[in-house]
Amino acid sequence: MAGCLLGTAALGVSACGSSNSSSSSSTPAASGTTSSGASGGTVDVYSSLPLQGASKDQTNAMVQGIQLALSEAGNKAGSTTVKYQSLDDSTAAEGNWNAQQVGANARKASSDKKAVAYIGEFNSGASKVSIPVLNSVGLAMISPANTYPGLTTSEPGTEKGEPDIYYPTGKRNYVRIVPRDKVQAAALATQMKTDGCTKVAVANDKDTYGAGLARIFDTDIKSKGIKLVSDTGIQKDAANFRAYASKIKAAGADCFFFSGVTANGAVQITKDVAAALPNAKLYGADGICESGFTNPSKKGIPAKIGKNFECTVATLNLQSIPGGPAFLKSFKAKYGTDKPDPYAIYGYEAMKLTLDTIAAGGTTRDSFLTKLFATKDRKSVIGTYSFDKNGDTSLTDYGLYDVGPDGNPTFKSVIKATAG
Amino acid sequence: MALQDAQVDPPAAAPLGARPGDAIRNFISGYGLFAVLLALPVYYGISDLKNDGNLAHLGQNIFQGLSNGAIWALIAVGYTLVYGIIELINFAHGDVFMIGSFTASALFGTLGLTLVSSTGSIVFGLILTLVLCMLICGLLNVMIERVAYRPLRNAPKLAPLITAVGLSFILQNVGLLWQGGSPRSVDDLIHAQQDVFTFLGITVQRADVLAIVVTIPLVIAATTFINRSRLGKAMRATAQDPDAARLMGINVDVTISLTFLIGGMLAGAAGLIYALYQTTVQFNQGFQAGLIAFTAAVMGGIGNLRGAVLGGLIIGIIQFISDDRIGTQWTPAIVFAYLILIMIFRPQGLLGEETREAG
Amino acid sequence: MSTTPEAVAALPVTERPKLLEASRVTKRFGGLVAVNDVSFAVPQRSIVSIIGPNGAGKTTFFNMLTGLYTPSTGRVSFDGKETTQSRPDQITALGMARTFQNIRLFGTMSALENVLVGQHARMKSGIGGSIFRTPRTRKEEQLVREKGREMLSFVGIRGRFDDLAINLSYGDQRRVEIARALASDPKLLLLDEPTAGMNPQESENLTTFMRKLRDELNLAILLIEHDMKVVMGVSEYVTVLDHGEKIAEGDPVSVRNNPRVVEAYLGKQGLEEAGG
Amino acid sequence: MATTVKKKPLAALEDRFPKLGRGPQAVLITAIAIFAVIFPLLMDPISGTLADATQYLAYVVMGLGLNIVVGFAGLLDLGYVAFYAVGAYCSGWLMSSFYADANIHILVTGTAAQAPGVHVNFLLVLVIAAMLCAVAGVIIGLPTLRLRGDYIAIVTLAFGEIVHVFAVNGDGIHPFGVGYPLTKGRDGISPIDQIKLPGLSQFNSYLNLRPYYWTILAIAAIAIFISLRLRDSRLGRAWIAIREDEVAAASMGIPLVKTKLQAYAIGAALGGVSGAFLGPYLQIVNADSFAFSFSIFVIATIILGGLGSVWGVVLGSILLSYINYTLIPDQLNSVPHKIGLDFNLADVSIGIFGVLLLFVMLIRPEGLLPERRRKIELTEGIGAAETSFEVST
Repeated sequence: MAGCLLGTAALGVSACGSSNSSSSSSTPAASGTTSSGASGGTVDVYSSLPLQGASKDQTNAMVQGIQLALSEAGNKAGSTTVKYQSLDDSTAAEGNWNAQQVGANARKASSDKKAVAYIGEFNSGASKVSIPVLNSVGLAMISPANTYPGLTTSEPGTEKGEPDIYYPTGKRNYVRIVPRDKVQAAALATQMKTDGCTKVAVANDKDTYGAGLARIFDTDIKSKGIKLVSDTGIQKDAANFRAYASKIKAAGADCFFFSGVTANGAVQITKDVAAALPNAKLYGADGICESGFTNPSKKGIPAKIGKNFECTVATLNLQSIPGGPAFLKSFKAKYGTDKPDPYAIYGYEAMKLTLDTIAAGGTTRDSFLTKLFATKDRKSVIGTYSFDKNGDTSLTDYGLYDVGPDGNPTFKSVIKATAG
Repeated sequence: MALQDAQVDPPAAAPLGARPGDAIRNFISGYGLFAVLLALPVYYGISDLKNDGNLAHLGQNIFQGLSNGAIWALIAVGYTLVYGIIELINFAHGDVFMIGSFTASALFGTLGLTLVSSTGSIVFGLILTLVLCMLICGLLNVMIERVAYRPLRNAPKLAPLITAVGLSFILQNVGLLWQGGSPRSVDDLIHAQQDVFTFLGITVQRADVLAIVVTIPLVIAATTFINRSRLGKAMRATAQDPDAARLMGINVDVTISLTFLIGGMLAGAAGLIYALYQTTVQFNQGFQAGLIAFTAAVMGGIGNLRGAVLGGLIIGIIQFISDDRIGTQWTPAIVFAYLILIMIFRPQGLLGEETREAG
Repeated sequence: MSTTPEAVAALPVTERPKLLEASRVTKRFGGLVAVNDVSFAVPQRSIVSIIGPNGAGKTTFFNMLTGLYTPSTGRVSFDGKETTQSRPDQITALGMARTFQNIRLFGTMSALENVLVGQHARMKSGIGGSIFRTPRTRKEEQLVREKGREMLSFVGIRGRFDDLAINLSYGDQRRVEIARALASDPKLLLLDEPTAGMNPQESENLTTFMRKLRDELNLAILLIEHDMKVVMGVSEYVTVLDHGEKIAEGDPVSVRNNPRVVEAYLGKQGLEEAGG
Repeated sequence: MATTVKKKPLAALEDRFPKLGRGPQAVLITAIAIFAVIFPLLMDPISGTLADATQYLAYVVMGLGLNIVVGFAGLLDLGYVAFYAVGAYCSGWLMSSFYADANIHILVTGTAAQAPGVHVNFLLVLVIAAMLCAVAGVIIGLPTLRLRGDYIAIVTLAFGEIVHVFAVNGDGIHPFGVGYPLTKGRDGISPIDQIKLPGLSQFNSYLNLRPYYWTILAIAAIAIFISLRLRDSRLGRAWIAIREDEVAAASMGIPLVKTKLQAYAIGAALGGVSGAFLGPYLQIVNADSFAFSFSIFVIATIILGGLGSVWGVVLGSILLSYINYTLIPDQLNSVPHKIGLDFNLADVSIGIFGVLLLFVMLIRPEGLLPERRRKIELTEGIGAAETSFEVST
């Protein structure tokens, strides 16, 4: 596997693709296209991410990961040439994803007859816009970051009518390589129970991700017999949260969980809570489990507060995952650091998955989709996973991270969540 | 004091005189407004008395609000000065303040100020930083006026509004390139949230002391300068009537530059205090701060320095009470609702002169 | 009104029916009393004047009559209706029109458009009519344009209807302003120092014009004027204000000879002339 | 429907460009109108250009609406985003499965007729949005009536921000009982029903933008038509009079309150209509769209185009939308790489936007196609000087 991931151009990828894909039998239609691909066919792959504004550090890392995977493969999947284009779903003035841009990107990919895969979106809210568009043409969508459950399931924490309202054709075309919030919420709740929390305060940033995760977490934490003293949405650009901090102090909270992303006031609220409650345990999910939040030298939280902080990411210890060290090595070779943003890994894996699926015969939209949903026991840098019929990954293990001596999130242990 | 007689135009109210409702409105303007302003504190004061038996909780809110409002006050003064003299909503002002914060946090690094530095070097370093921040932001503001507003002085009134927005975007981009998109922590050099003393149940922290200790002298200095000095008098004259001022031999360009210089310097000082007080800076902090500060300036009576300070402090208090009792996500709505009430009942602002036209 | 204009005109000015009546009107600005307890009337079809030195409260009084200010105390009625609390546009709709001391034409509008604005209160077309340009609106628009041109011709502006107001000469601007006021079909025309900035010849012409207005259009005219010659020449009745109080009233001759007026008014004017 | 509207503005135009003369003028406008109508047929039905054009036209409608308030009546409104929000939420509430337990279908066909929730015909939603926004416009306008200039700006700005806060936090407000929040906050109400109009059955597909384009083109044409007609009417003259001199206007019989509120109401209604179109077009009604920066964007479009100038606003809206939504994110993005520079244009995009605003205003402060009157105000200094009423006696 390691050799595969190193991806020595031409032959490596197709070999990996066939070994990863469970279905060795390809449909006649697909093989027909493959043969045309063998004579130098081209397919297009798009990514749609907010490259401007607050989340640009993560999204640019993701694009780096995508490009790394692509260049490792020499822009080829099997004998098919893969052309990749990075689309931006944000605008300058807003600095955030924008429905018009998302719609335009989705339509652009949909109208490209050679497009087989669309990597995106970064924000769950944006995916609500692009899924139906891509669905209407049966174009596969691979999200490297969406965790909102309602995109794929109707489990608690979703809205009525979800997820069917996003799939007008009735046929699923969306997969995600990150576990949905339900898994992460359970992991966090499990960890808090282990750590002995008795009264938990939750603040969310009111984004689809943060609010959704908090909503699911709230039910989980209560089911574990831990008291939830407050769950409130915050004004993300408030100057400070001292009043909030003294409020939860008065409520007797001993654990605090910020459900949101770094850009939405995470550092400020964590510092203010830590000042009011110096002994409280602090938690975060993958939205803040990154060096920009944890590392004082990257202007994250101070080391003193970092001691009390733990966070969860679906990424496990890269060093111990097959292919992990190789990924780090080639990432360092290309970008000069072996401490990539966790999102780089998801970008990398999304493109890897795409290439492997194409190589396995997914050179048309139909065959790509079939192959994609058939992905089973795929061994990757983010662990071994399959997709269920909803397009959700089978990954459930969450990595627990704390702040290491270098200030970056450091893998601590695997949480086996008790709610599946 | 200040520029209150510098109201070139703003009798905020349209001149069309009194209507039947005016008697009621005048009454509200005189007394009801205080009721409105006091509504939140009084309501929560009573509920505190009921629940805790004392007012310590409310007192804490008000005190923290005051110290936080001091930062808004410094920015608001810059707004009010500029508005008073060229009647422009300087949308870039908040971003000048942001650059002040960024300069401060960068200077901490340059000067080697860290958590382990000795108290003496921190105090000295901070004073140096304060001076440099004020200078840099003051000059930046002067430059902004030169580039973006002066060429448009005779243009339609709304044209400089757009260049102001343009400059605000440019400065935000500078901030973005400089420190990145995510909020950045600044070393907590003064241990901002360390308690200094507790008085009647109100805890005073170092950040509060800093905000008040820096703001009060600066505002007094600025006011004194404008009221007493020759240049200050030129500013007031220019604000009242630029043409007459020019005829009287006042160099209007220099005077306007000076106004921007003072406004920028205060914003720079606010930037430093903000960085130390909140210990987090972000490239878009200036936008929100600018909005709040402009609100404060209008609330106090635009063109009126004392009003700007008062407005800033009041907004600080409203924010803290709302953050604590209602929820941070509602705070902006509460602040703006207050603003609208004040504009309805007292369009000239709290300390704005009641003009003949308005009365 | 039962009596014909001619019959009214035949009556002595003090016995004509009152068109406008202000009784015991006072206006205070904060501590300052600008107009103090002034009673005043404008009879139908007559030219009456208010005079007084600068700062006497003339324009403030004017503004109370036209609704720009509401009196602090006292009452105003116009054409039999109480207007103390009315808005300026309501009073205009009742039939009062005015000009301003410092000409306030809409500078970016043509002369004709200014006069069209003057007819606003007499027009009916609303949003719907304007958007769909219904036959009624179109007809109304045509009528007011015709009338606008008529008014401009009447005041002596010929063939320059589409010139922008600001491009007109000072005298023509005065004329357009009067045309704009006349366009609202007033019963009472209020002129605030209309001869300011005019030479004696132009003032003389205006005096004649005012009589023409009264006689041809059956208007009443209330005049605020500085130029004693104009006032004494045209007015049928004169009221003198000083420091916000009425110090004299009566026909021009008796007012001119009133010692209080001579003392307060002429004394001041002498000073003014000396000071430029 | 767009074509029926085309001809009439021409009549109103005749004296707007006197130098061009009537012939070339008419030819130019007709040519542009014809091109605008057949433009989608030259494009792939889902081409990005068509999508952009659709979006631009929606902003043209907003620009025209705001132009009535700011350009015609001179009331500086910095909270225009409120009407976008109200209009968009109308489509969110009435054209989606948002109220999942309700089962109300009014004049809808296809999938919308089966889905749970409230589903109302798009045209009805447009009318409802226009009316609701007109009311909202009056409510927001009322407190500003006694104010002027920048004070109006700050009050409208405050209202805009309050609406934004309510949109963001609306998921926590339940005006109609639990389960029926006011909004869905930053989550966004999605998806929204596709627009279905008689004769334009192609709306059934996500992948044919032409009907969307024609719909908004028709709305924009109507908005242009309304703007031109109103400008040259009794009401339009009253607005200009108020803009120039409130005291003189009132003295000429113009009721200030009513006339100003009419401007607010019409301007708001156009914003609402555009918002109600953008809901189904963008397929999401998301609270993040309703930030203050959008108000600034719209006001920038009309100042850039030329305040009060209908055609200027059309041009300004299209140009600025192009810069913000196409030029910077799409076209310019590859430029640095093409010329061998290794940096990401996205990093400096806000700055470029700012620089463009700055330069355009410095070079042409009166806007690209200034209105005749505004130009005069600029050169002769009318309006600004004579705003306060002097009490001089």
